[in-house]
Amino acid sequence: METKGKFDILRRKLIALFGTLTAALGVFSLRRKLASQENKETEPAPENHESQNGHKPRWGMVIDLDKCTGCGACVVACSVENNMMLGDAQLAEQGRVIRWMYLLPMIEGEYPNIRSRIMPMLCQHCDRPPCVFVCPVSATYKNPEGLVAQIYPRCIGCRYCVNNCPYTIKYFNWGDPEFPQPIPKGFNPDVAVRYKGIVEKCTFCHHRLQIAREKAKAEGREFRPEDYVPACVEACPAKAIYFGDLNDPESEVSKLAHSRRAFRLLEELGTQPKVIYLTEG
Amino acid sequence: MSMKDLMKEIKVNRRGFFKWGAISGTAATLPLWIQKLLPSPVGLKETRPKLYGEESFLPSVCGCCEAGCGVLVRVIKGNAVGIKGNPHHPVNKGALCPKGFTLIQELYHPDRVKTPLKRKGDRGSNEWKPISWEEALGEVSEKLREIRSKGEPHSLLILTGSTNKFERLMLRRFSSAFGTPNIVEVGWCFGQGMVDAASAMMGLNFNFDLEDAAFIISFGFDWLQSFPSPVEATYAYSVLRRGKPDRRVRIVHIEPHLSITGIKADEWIPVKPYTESALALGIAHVIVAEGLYDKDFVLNHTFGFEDWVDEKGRVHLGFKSLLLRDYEPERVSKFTGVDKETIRRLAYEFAEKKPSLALTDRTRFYDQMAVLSLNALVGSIGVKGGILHFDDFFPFSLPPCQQDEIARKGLSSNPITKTDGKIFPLAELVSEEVPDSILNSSYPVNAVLLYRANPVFSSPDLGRWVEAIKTVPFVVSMTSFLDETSMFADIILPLSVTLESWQATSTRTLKGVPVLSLSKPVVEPLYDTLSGVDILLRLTKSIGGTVSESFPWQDASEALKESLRGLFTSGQGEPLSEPPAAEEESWIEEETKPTLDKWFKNIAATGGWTDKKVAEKLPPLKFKTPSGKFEFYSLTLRKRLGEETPDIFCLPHVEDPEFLGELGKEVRLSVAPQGGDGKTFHLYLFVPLVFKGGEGAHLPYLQGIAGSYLSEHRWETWVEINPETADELGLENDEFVWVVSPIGRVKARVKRYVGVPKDVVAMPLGLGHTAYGRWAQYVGSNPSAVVPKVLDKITGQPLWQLTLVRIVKEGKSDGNQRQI
Amino acid sequence: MAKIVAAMEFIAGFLFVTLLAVVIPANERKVEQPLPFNHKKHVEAGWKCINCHPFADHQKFAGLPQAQECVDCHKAEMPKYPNNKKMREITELLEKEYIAKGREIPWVVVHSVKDFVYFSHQRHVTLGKVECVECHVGVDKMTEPVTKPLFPLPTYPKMIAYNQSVRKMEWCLDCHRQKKVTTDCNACHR
Amino acid sequence: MQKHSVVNEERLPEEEELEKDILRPLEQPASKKFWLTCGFLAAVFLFALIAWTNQLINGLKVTGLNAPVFWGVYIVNFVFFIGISHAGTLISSILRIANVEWRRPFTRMAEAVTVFSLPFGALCPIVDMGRPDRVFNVIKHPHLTSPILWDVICISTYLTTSCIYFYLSLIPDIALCRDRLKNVSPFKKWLYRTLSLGWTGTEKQWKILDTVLTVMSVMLFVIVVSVHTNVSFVFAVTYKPGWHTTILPPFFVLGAIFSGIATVIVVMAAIRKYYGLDRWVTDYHFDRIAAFLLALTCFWFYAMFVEHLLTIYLGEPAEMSIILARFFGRFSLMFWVMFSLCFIVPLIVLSVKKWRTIPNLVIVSILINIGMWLERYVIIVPSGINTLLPWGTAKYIPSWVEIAITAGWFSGFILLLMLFSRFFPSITVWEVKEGLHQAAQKTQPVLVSSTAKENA
Repeated sequence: METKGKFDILRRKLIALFGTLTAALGVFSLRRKLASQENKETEPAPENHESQNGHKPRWGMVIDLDKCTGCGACVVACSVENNMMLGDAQLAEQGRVIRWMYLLPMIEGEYPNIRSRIMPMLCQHCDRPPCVFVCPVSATYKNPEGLVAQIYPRCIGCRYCVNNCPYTIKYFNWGDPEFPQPIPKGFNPDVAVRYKGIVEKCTFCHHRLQIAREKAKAEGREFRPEDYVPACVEACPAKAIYFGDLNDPESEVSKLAHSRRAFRLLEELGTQPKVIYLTEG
Repeated sequence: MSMKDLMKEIKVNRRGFFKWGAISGTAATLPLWIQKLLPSPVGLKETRPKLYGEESFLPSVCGCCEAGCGVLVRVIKGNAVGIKGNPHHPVNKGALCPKGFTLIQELYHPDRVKTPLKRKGDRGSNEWKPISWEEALGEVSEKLREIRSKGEPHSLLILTGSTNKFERLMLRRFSSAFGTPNIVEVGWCFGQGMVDAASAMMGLNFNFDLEDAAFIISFGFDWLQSFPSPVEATYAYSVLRRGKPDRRVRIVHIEPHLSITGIKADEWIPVKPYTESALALGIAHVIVAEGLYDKDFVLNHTFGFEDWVDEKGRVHLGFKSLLLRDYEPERVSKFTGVDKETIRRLAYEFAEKKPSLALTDRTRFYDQMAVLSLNALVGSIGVKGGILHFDDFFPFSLPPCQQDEIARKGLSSNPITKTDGKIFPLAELVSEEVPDSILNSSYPVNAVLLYRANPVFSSPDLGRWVEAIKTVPFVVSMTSFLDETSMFADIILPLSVTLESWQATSTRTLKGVPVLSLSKPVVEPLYDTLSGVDILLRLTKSIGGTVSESFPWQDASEALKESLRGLFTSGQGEPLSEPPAAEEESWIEEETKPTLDKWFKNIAATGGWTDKKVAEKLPPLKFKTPSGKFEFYSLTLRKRLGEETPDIFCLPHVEDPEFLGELGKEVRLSVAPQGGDGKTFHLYLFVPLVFKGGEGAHLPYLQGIAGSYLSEHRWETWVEINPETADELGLENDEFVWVVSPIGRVKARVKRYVGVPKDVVAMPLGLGHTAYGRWAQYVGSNPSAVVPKVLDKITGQPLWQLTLVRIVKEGKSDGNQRQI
Repeated sequence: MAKIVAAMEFIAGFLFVTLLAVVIPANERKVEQPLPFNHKKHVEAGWKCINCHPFADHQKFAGLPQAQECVDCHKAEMPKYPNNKKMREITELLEKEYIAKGREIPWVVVHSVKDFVYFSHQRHVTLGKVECVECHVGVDKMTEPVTKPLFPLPTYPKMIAYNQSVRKMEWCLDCHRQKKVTTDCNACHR
Repeated sequence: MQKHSVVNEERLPEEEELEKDILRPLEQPASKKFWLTCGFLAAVFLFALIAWTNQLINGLKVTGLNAPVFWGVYIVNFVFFIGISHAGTLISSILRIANVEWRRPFTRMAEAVTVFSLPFGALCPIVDMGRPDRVFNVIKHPHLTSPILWDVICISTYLTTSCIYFYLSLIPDIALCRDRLKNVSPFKKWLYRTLSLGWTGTEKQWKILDTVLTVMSVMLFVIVVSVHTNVSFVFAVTYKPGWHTTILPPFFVLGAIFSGIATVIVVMAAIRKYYGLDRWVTDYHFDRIAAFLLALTCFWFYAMFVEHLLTIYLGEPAEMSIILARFFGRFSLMFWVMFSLCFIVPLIVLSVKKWRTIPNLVIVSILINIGMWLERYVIIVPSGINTLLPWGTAKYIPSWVEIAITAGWFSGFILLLMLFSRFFPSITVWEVKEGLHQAAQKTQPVLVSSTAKENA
């Protein structure tokens, strides 16, 4: 009798448990089903990158070191365009000033026989981006047009991508950038202001691409590659920076990219940068 | 085991387990719970003002330097949020130099002067109390009236810094209306080109026609960084390199330190500081000796090449014989440290590649002469790709100003700095003499009016200025930022920055095309500030009398429009581009009856005026010199110096005992520091592009790119030392040292740099402010403090490169030096 | 046996809490708007959204009418509704509170995206041919001003799927997927 | 095996004493000194938490990290803690499978080390993250090619498994406490009662436990290897010179076990001294484990040697710059100290029989742990400083925050161990008993006898 009662307890207990379990499983499977549905909807993957003729651009940059005078206009233009952190002496001392673009000098040899070069340095937007492979949350990824993007709200700030960037051209926000009033009034409304604890990098000013596309569409015309010009390209007084579609064999960039003077930085690593430099001479 | 104890266990465990499950579950989903239970705020906490408004691109003019590039400012809801070059502007063709992009940062700089200020504490204590414009102007005008009533208007000293041409006109007008001859321009002589030599030898202003040159050799002129008009230089460089498919122009750079120009040049030839001119004359020697020079040009268009006889029948030394006498390659090569093969090679290259161009900066007068005459020798004057000579393009003209008796009297009295033409024959007023003259001149200086002038930062041996300024009873400073000099002012009149005020300046492109850059304010003034011209207008009003009669206009735009009437009536030229479509109708009307207003409106709307036709024809080979020719032997100078001066002082030569013998006794003035011992080095100073004109240190975006060739993105003043020297001194990278000269010492960070000779240390000018906003103050140090005041005998320009210094490790004592 | 039971209890507890966490919707605070406003009435009176939100079709933002515009329009329409007291009151209020003092109406922005999002009304309204109410669901039925973001509430399981308040990227993505437009992060993030 | 024999066979005399000895500490109130130490450690830990809060508020600018040294002490600690966690599972699983006699007294504390060091190890990357609040993104939006994701998976698996493993092998002893400890606080009573899950030591229960433990041992062995391999992948898959080496994974596993064993020795020696368990943890045991340590030392050197030799032969400039920095450059001091602590000292001390005393052993083990920490530092930081492209001077000096947090984590780890030893038997009683029995009846190899029992 007693045992039976206990058995009842046990049985009810078990039933209750299994009930909850199945309910839980049900809900979750439902969720999975839902997700899978969404995936079905997305097939085939929607693309509006392609123009009507199905041509998909692959954005790339060519920097002619023979024209470049290392004046740094691109650096400042980039900073102004992208609401770059201001920095101060102390931050600079600590190596925490962020500039998506800077001038990289290479000075070799002994006085007075010196081989020297000074090259504008920015994210190389590799076709095999090392930073993308190692990001644990896909916060950085290569989009269908070859732009290597950083999605700030997704980034967890592990700095793995920065470590794996052979060019050390991604930047981490060690603290919140300080913008004393009224500096924010001058911010470019098209670009997000970054905050502490995330990684940021050159975007090839893709906010300009977003706007250019829409503009072209609104004017009811086909989007032309020349509608999209990053700030550094626009700024260069020497017109030493070219930007355009590497997939289009007719474009100036792809012509220059195949010139004899063309080389890419740390090519041997196989990162396949989309920023191509042209040697002097 | 029996069902009994199983049950027992269940009892024991049950509650426990469900509870624990729940607990761990909560732990796992904690972030979710937080998300759920904290109310998520609607909207966002703004990182910056959300701008909902239509955007527009308004033209403006960059005020960062004389070049006057045109910019387009992206304005949304009255905020300037973007900037780019004005593609229609002939000077910069849609590009900008780094400084141009920071106009916005300057506009929204947190440390601008926001209202007129009155000094509270004692001078330099930097304690101010905000006052209204009425008070401020009232006080100033009251003081000035008093000065005039005392009948000594000449005791007002006006110091002007970086101004645009129109402001300069108004300031000069003010000085003459007020009646003081003492209006002095202060500022760096870096990056102005060989203006003095040009005026002495051609009587004209000039441009380097870089773009079409076939060979360029620059004597100590870091022209990619410090060209008068940086954007044009940069563009020209790109054209020289890749512009023309068939040829790539060779560029040779001669400088004691591997500057960016040196890096980009095909050949960098290091020489001892201030021996560039010797090299130039060495090259000239070869060219003359081997008859490589342009006979036609030298024969027909120059004076003083051969020896010549004056009206009194005295025979004078000619350039040719001087060269052949003094500058044979062996001697030069010994003096400069450049072997004579190189000299020969350069000479041939320079003579044979035509048109070839030799550049130099505003260094010692005779160095400028040497390089200019080198150009003349090969006939690269007035030719495409050579040196194009022009008279200044100055379209602003106003009716002569009213002057009362006081003013005339004041103007007639001689200026404080100069007494006779013998010293500094080619200078009007010598800014570097000002402090000494304030301290001990024939008459006291009762008031100083500073207009964007900051001599306490930008001149050698700053101490003098501080002392001098302190003695002046009344100092007014018009400025946008509290700079070192303003610290000593009694009243600060805040200036609007470029984007807030009317801008008007005039230049010629390298090709000589006259350009008038003119623009409206693109944003409302952020603070209670006025543009310089507006301040002058209101000031004169309250001074009254003839002074105010000379300034009858309501505001800057009216005055500006009036000053351009002449240009309008001349009927030449046109706006930079088609005026915006918004003004379509009015534009059509204007076709029928052009009026000054419409013309002015269109020019302002498009950012300027230009006359492209000028470019087509080259300037005629006529020169505004006594001889009407290009003068190797400057008669102008002879006239000023007097008949009996030795010929050599009218000819290009090297100012060094080595070449001057007896005459050059006390010429070489560089002095080794006393106190302590140790090796001394030439201190070589240069100005990075971003600090051009002594401004730029207050803008964080500019700070970073100074000295970018050192792979150090640091905000600091560095001293470049050759690694071997550094080893001898036991100096590591980045350690702090004292750079010690007889008059002071500065702290700087060691950069071991292969680009400097062993006996030279190089330092950048532009940092080391003790005021001037949060980003400039106490960043780096100012080498001016160790440079003794040594002036060029002819132009009165300070000579920066003559200092000998010692390098002392930080912490080590170094005699009793004044610490800066 | 006992241990199995125990384990199940543990799991049950765990799941119970987790489910709760997932199912409870996030609560959103309402904002105070300065004036009463009746979308419903205006729509019924035959007004299109674009009349008062003039920028929606050619700008990133939709825009709000100035007090003056409201008043002018109300004055014109007044005769049609002789016995609409509310309307008159509001008009007077507007005139003396805002127009007289020359201030803008301090509407609180409710529908806003973070500044790292590129959102353009033009793109959706004009190019994408999306009806306003598709996103701002039910605004046309509203009798008071918008006090919290209006978005279509997801169905119950979806809410679990998003596991979040509705104003999340998944919501945009969902529509983008259905409409087969780009789902590239770069298309909106910047 | 034949644990169930414990039940039915008559108890040996030693058992009584064994149980007494081991349960004594749980009854006696702890000394003042003990609690003071605990208090101190707790204080340090709390301070670490404060430091972390500071970092959360101000961002990582409070650390000494900067560009291009993006990873520093935090990641070093991460590798180190995960490393020492390998001891437990190694000893208790592998040696258990191999049925190595001298493991018996060590297993409990070894597992404890694992279970208590892992959480701190797992915490380090979270401390290092710029946005720890987004840590769940790793699960919500996993990116399969990233080693960090694998790490998360491995480590969490490892943690749960070893916890369960630890707990299971703890059950019989808890039951023992439940039955034997009469005059202890009601809390302890309740604790033992609940945790023992009504263990009565019936034959059936033993069988279940036995099988489960055996199975898990095997599992754990696999996981152990995978975990530290993955930790090494975090570095090995990058483009960074000095990290991108094939030998790194085995090297890391080896180093992990190395430091782990050292830690166990220290802990065990301390316990033995403090609770006077000399009789059960004899010199013999320490001698054996010392020998094991010696073997590991040599292996470690081998890996070390190979790594550097190959790099030097390749002579690839970027790689060489790091090697030079380690050998003669700014890290030379650290490197050589590390080398002597991890190899030279242990080799000399351990290989000479008469020096292999317990105090020496403890000292050596401590030195080894210091050395291994330095090793991780010397692997991680130089690669940060030497970039592939020319960079201005890069430097890295840990800030007080980093130091505080490091200290805090270590003291937290020790604190947990100490408290554990207060509440639970710090020697696996039943395993030792088993040993005793086998010794008593001079068992031939265990497996055989057990199979024999099956047949019967």
